Amino acid sequence: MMRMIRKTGAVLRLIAMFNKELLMSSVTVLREVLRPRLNIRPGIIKLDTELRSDFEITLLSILICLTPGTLTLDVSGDGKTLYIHAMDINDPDELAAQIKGSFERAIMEVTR
Amino acid sequence: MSVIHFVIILPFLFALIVPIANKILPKVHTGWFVLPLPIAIFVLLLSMIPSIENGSEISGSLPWIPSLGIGFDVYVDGLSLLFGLLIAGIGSLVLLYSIYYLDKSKEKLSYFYVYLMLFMGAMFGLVLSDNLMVLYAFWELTSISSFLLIAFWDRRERSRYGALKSMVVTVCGGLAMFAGFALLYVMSGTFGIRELLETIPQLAEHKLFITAMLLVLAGAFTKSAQFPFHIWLPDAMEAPTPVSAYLHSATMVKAGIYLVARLSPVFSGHAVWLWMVSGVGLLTLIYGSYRAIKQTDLKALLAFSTISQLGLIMSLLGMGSAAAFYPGTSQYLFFAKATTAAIFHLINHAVFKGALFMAVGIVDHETGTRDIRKLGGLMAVMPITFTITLLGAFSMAGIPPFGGFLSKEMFFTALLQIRELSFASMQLWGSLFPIVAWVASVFTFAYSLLLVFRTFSGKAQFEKLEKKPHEAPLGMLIPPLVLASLVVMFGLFPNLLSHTLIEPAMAAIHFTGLQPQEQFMVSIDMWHGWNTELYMTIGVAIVGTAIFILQRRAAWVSKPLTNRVSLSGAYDDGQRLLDNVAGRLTRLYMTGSVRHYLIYIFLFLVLSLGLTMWLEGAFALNTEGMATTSFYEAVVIGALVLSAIAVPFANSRLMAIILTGMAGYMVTLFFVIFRAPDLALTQLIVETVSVALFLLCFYHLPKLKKELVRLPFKVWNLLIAASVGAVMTLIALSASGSRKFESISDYFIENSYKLAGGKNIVNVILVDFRGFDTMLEIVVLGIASYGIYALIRLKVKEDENDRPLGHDGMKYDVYAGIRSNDVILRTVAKLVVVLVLIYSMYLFYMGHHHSGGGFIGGLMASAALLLLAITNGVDKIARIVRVDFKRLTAIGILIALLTGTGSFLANVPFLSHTFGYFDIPLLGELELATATLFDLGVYLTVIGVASTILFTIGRDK
Amino acid sequence: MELYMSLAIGVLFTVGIYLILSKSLLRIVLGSSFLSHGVHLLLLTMSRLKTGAPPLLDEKAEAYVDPLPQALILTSIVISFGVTSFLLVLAYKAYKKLGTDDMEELRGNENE
Amino acid sequence: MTTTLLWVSLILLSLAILGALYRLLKGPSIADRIAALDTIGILLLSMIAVLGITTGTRAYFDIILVIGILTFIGTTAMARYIERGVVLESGDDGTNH
Amino acid sequence: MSLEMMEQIIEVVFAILILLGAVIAVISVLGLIRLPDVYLRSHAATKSATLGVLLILLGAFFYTWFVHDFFSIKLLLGILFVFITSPVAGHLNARAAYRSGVALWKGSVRDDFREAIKQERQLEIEEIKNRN
Amino acid sequence: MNNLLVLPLLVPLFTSVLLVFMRRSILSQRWLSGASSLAGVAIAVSIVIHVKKDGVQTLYMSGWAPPYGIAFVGDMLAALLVLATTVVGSFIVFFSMGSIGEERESYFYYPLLQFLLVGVNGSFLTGDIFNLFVCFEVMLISSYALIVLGGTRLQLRETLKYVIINVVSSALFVAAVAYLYGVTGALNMADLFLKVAEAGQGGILNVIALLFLIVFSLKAGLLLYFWLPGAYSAPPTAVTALFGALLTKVGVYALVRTFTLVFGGMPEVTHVWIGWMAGATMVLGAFGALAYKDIPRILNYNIVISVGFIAFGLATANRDSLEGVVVYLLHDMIAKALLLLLGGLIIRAAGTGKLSEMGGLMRRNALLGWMFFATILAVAGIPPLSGFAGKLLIVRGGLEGEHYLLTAVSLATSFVVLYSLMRIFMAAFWGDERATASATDTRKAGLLLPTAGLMLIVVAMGFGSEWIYEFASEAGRTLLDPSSYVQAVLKE
Ligand code: NA
Ligand code: NA
Repeated sequence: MMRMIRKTGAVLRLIAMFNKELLMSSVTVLREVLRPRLNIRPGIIKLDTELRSDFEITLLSILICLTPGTLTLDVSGDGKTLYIHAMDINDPDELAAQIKGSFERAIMEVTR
Repeated sequence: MSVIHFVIILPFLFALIVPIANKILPKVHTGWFVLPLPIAIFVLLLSMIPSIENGSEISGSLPWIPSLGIGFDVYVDGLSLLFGLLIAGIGSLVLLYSIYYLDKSKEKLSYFYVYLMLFMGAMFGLVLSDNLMVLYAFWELTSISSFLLIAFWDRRERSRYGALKSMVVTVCGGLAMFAGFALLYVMSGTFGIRELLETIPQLAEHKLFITAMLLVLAGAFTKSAQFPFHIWLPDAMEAPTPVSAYLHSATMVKAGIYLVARLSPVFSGHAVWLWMVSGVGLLTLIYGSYRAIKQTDLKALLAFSTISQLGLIMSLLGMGSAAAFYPGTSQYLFFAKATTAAIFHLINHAVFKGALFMAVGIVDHETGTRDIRKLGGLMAVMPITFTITLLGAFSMAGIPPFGGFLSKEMFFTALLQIRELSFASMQLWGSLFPIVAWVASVFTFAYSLLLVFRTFSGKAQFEKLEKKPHEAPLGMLIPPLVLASLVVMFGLFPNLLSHTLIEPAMAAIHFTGLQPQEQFMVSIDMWHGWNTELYMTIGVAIVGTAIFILQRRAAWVSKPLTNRVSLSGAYDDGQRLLDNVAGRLTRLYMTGSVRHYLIYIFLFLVLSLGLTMWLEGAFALNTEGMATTSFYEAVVIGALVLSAIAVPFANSRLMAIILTGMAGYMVTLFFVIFRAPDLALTQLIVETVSVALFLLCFYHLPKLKKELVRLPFKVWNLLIAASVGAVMTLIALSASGSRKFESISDYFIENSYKLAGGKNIVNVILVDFRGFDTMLEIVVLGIASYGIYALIRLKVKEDENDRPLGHDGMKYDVYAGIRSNDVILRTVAKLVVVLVLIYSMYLFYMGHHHSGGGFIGGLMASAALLLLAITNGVDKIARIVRVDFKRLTAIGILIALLTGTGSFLANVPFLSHTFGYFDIPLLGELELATATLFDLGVYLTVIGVASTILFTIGRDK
Repeated sequence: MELYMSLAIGVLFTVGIYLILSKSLLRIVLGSSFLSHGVHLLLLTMSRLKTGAPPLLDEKAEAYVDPLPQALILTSIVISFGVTSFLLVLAYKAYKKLGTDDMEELRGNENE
Repeated sequence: MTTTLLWVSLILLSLAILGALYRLLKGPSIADRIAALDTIGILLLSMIAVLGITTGTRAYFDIILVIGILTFIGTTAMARYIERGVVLESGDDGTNH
Repeated sequence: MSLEMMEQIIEVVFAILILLGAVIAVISVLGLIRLPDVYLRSHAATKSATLGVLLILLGAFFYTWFVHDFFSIKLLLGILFVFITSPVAGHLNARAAYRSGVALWKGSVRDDFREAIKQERQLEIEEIKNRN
Repeated sequence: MNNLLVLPLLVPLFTSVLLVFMRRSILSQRWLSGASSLAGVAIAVSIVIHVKKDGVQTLYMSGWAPPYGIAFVGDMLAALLVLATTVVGSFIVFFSMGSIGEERESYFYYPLLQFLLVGVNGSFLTGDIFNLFVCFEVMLISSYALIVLGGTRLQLRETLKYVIINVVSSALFVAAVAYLYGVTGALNMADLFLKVAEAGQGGILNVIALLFLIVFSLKAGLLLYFWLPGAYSAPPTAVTALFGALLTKVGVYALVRTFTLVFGGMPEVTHVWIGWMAGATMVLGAFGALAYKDIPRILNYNIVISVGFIAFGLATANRDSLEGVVVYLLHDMIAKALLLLLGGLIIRAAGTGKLSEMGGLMRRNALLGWMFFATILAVAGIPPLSGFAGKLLIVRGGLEGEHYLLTAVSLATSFVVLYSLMRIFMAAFWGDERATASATDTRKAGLLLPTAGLMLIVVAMGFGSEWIYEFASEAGRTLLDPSSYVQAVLKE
């Protein structure tokens, strides 16, 4: 029972966080698009994930994709690494850490 | 059915029996089986003479196609009796002759006698018919049996050539005659010959009278080898000699004469008839006789002689028709004498020419050649044959006291008389007739002498021959001997025939113009005193002998007048030309290019529709009552047009496919805008599945070449495409502007739920109101899937070298994605597939009331399967989903069918549906409509079809 | 609306026929798709583009559009789908066996 | 008011479709075109939702779902095509190992 | 405030929601047009699929719920479905682009993927060699 | 209500579906196909008898009366054509058993053949213009599959052309239906008759009529026959015979039906076009028959010629000529099937279709030779065989209608028919014996019996012309005056 409640909480947290990310980065991307001169630094970064099951990886990828500004480009053959195309990279490591810290954590809370 | 019918039918029966008899008794010469038949018929016909002589007719009828005015009606009058006797009489003699002429061990005799019996029956039918169409039937049959007989030795090129030529000419004439008969029917309302003769008065008034006459004459002239249609007869001499004697001199070629005589009462009295018949006859007479002199082959000589003699008879019939200008007067009999001459000469010719052919056949048979340049001096070794030839030839030359002399005298008389005719410009041109005829008679005299003396007298040169010549066996000599004796008899006792045959025949030809109580009294006398005719004959003899003597020395006599113009050559050239023109023309437009064919079709469409539109003033633009256009709709139209126009510019396959898909989506949007949700759904799914199919089928093709074509090619294509588009638009505008009726849609709206129990009207129409359409439409899908399956799987061995036409074959690129990780797709797809499958069932089930239905549901399910296949590979799917989709299709169709078939038991119309609310245990109240069951069939079929197609292609290596 | 639709239909026919007249099999097959689009819109246009509710009785509208042409179009769409699929596979097979997708190379009048 | 707003939305969406069509035609890569087509599908779906409101027709909501499904399948198929050159593979699964 | 007014206001609110979605859609299509490479354009494209469509469909959902008094499960399902599939589609397409050799925009600052692909290729070549 | 009318379509449909399940057992496929074909004949006979006794029969599908539902209408013309179809179909089924080969037999040959019959019979029986389209499609898609079945290079190539042309013509068909619906709002043909008459056929309706003319002419091979010679030379003999006998006739039937019923009102526009097209078809067809020296093409151009001839009868449209059209159609279905089967046998026997490479077959297979010879005569309309009565009626009608030029052309081309076919006969059966290495023995009962059966029918039809005419004239009456048809359908 407790577990159920905990899970539900985790799911709700995930959704809330996602919505926040969605709105915020949407605004960012839309601003970039509307700017007369492009001022972006795109690129592909590597993200080593601790998630293992197909479902987890898929969920993470989808969330990354849904969030404006990032796009899951591929998953390595062993499923341990995600390659992410990002629209504006200030610091690649920071970006990776941010994703890990937010989405990956939240997902793990839901699935484990 | 009468005895006359038997006369006609028996030969055909014999034709059937001959092969059997031949099998049973192979040792007996087949000729013996059939010989009794003509003899019996001859006797039978002879026995009819007395009653015919008394002016009565024997007739019988047998209905065939009475509604079309065609009956197998037969009758015997003087004319047909005369011909019948000829056919039976000469037929008997020829048959006897052929038994000795044709070697049992070397020839396929059963074929020969079958053909001959066919011919004989046809000939009897021709002269005994009382119905023009039946006459026509037998007429063609004589041509055909002649065709077969000429080609009896079919390995010979010349035989085949001659056979075809004779058929071409005579069948063409036959067709003209057929048209003429049809015209006569249109004018008179009957095909009955005797009935026709009764309608004569009003016939001549008809505007098509002359046309009909000329058409009938075309038939007569071709059959009777009149100039310029005579060309087939010399080549027909490739036939075995009995055939030449029988068909090509005595009987078949006289069919034209018969026809002219038979229809003379209809047409005579008309200037065109008079001129055509007598003019063409005379022309033929002189041409044939002139050409005969030039021949070195005995049979060719006889052929031209036959042509010439037929011309003579023809011209006499023509001159006899002048009598019709004086019906009911004494002049009538005066001119009718020409007809008497014609009949008399017809008999004479049959007799002497038959004898001559047989004699020549004997010469050929015994010496192995018919070339007079190799022959000579046969008199000593073949005295009987010589005698026969001499008698026949003298009769032909018109030397007294033979029959030929008498008929020629009568001929001269007719020629001199015709000048007295005050009609038809005869007074002006009639004087030419005797001159022409006299010249021709000279030639005739000359070639008759040639025939006899070149062959039988002079220096013997047996060393040039293949065999050592000797007299023929008795059986072969008897028939010509009989004929030769007839030659003598008819000369000495001409009136032997007068009352028995000639008078009745005259009566048949000239039955209208006589004065009351008057009848033909034919009396032929040997001596008329020293009249013009006799002087003419003496002249003929003198000049003719001179030519005979000159013939060896003076080249101008023996060489053709000119080498350049030859009618037979013209036939060959014409045939070649026709083949050439046909070939050139056909190959010109039948290029094998589908593009060309389409261009013809579209051009025709644009021209015909455009022209009609213009002529009919059909264009009407009536914007009243049209729906308004909002801005976004205009934008959507723009998007559709844009994506459509972009396709031809696409430079990759995928691009072209994508743009087409795009246009499809825009069409979907239109369906939404115009409130057709079911359509939109269907279009969407179909479009997507189609795109998938396109990708499936075209993945291995080389890069789409930019169409390397000249500009004109494109411009031309564009021009045609645009004009078709323009025409379609114009019609659309005019049609929507000129709607005159309300559609029947209100009925569907009112009754869809009330009577058919469904709220989705489109679906109700599909499964109920027009459920039959739908049933067939799933059949179409099913067939397509079976076709595709067979197309891909079945590989029949071909004998040709099985290598592709083209250039580069298939290229497989190494793609970079072979090893990529599909974890995301696979995970999501599992969910999606389950969702979509459930949704598809929902769509299917709700279809009767909401949008959806069997199709949409089925297609949706197939889309799910497609996704599954994309993500997991085809083979795996095949392992998991153990369904034979081809059978699923069949099951679907079967279900749809069976819901309809219940109607047979309930005795209601096919596919009638019922619906109702049933209380089903556990499920509670449930609406159950048989229409839903029908739709289930549709649903399953669609899944089966789509899956069959996808997986068949997907698994093709 | 009918006016513009008629024009659009004309364009669809033009494009369809233009494509069908080209050499490449793929273009020809695509052309047939355009032809059927044109024809289907024509059926719709000919039924009068009057406004009314979709022919679903649940919509409880005063007037409905003419449902009959919709049923006809549906039938026609399905049939063209079957035929196009067949044509497509035929083209595929022909290419595999004959080694060309150029209709002009497939005249072959003379070698028979 | 509402009507105007909805009509403006419709116009905006149809313009967006035109824009996407531009990308579809322009390319340059095939992936660009696929993306454009995918976008068009989504826009179409949105537009139909709006149309459903303006015409008061629920029947269109089915179309929305179906477009959603099909856009996905279509994009998947095409992406698979440019990545691997085939849409359906005969191997046991997509990875072809 | 009368009930009628309330209703009207609600109507307008949802209509504005829809309009907002449409505006976002237009902007993201602008991105689809403007942005320099396929990957960036994919970012923009995903936007109309997420925020834009979310707003429009939600607007439509509520609109039918409150105005037409009809709770459409299908619309909700539709939203859910688009949310699940659209990112996957974007991912597949971008990956396909990369693997079929579409270059990154020259202004890109980093590419971690190139190395991985190279290794994958190497592996493949070795495998083929071993097989022979 | 008369469910009997749908049986000519249901029986083959059931059969074909069941045959799908029997794919592996060729023997049972043969049995079922044969039995069902014979059942089809029996049904067709009983329909003819019904129609003869009780007049035009109708069946309202699903019980919806026209103009709302689809009506099947069995008038005498339809009934007779269905009978001819089932007869030809049966003989070809039996011929196929001995000739088509197990490979094709196990890949849906028999089901496809039955499906084709479904489409053909449906086309004859339906009284709904859109349903006619659907039936056409059933027939066409089966024909696509049959023509390419086996997938030889020639088949693939020619099928492509055939399909492309037919796709275009199908599109035009639907467009024509759309236009017609736009103006009249009707689909049922009897209803259309009334509405077109009421609206007055001038103007746009004539344009639409012409579009229908083009569509059906494409199917019939009237002037727009370019696809035909190639397509029909690709598949095995049995299939070619089936097509030559049935498919073009369906197009001809559609022409006859629409231009006597729906668009019969303005012959001075429509029928003039038909007349010109008929003349051009006969002439060009005749040229084609003379142009080639190989059997398939000569025979195929002969198909074209006869289409032109029948269309000539339609263009004349008086009593004689319309009766002639019916009689000739019946004859041509049977006789063309026979001709094409025999042509195929000759090719087998000689191992080649080229006239220059064959000869002397008479000494190897005389029965074949004589059957071919007699068939030539029948096809050329020589009495007393089957082609004569129809030819006479059409010619007589043409003369009555004062179409002298066309009559002349038709007679001239009927000569070309005889001539071109006789050339085959002479080349194949006469002369020295010659054949290529791939020649096979054709003296097999499985091949000769079905052809001999058809031969007997051709002969019997000729001698029994009166009997046939009795039925055909009734069909002709309906064509001349469609009121009985319309009354039967609309029950007014
Ligand atoms: Na339907
Ligand atoms: Na349908």
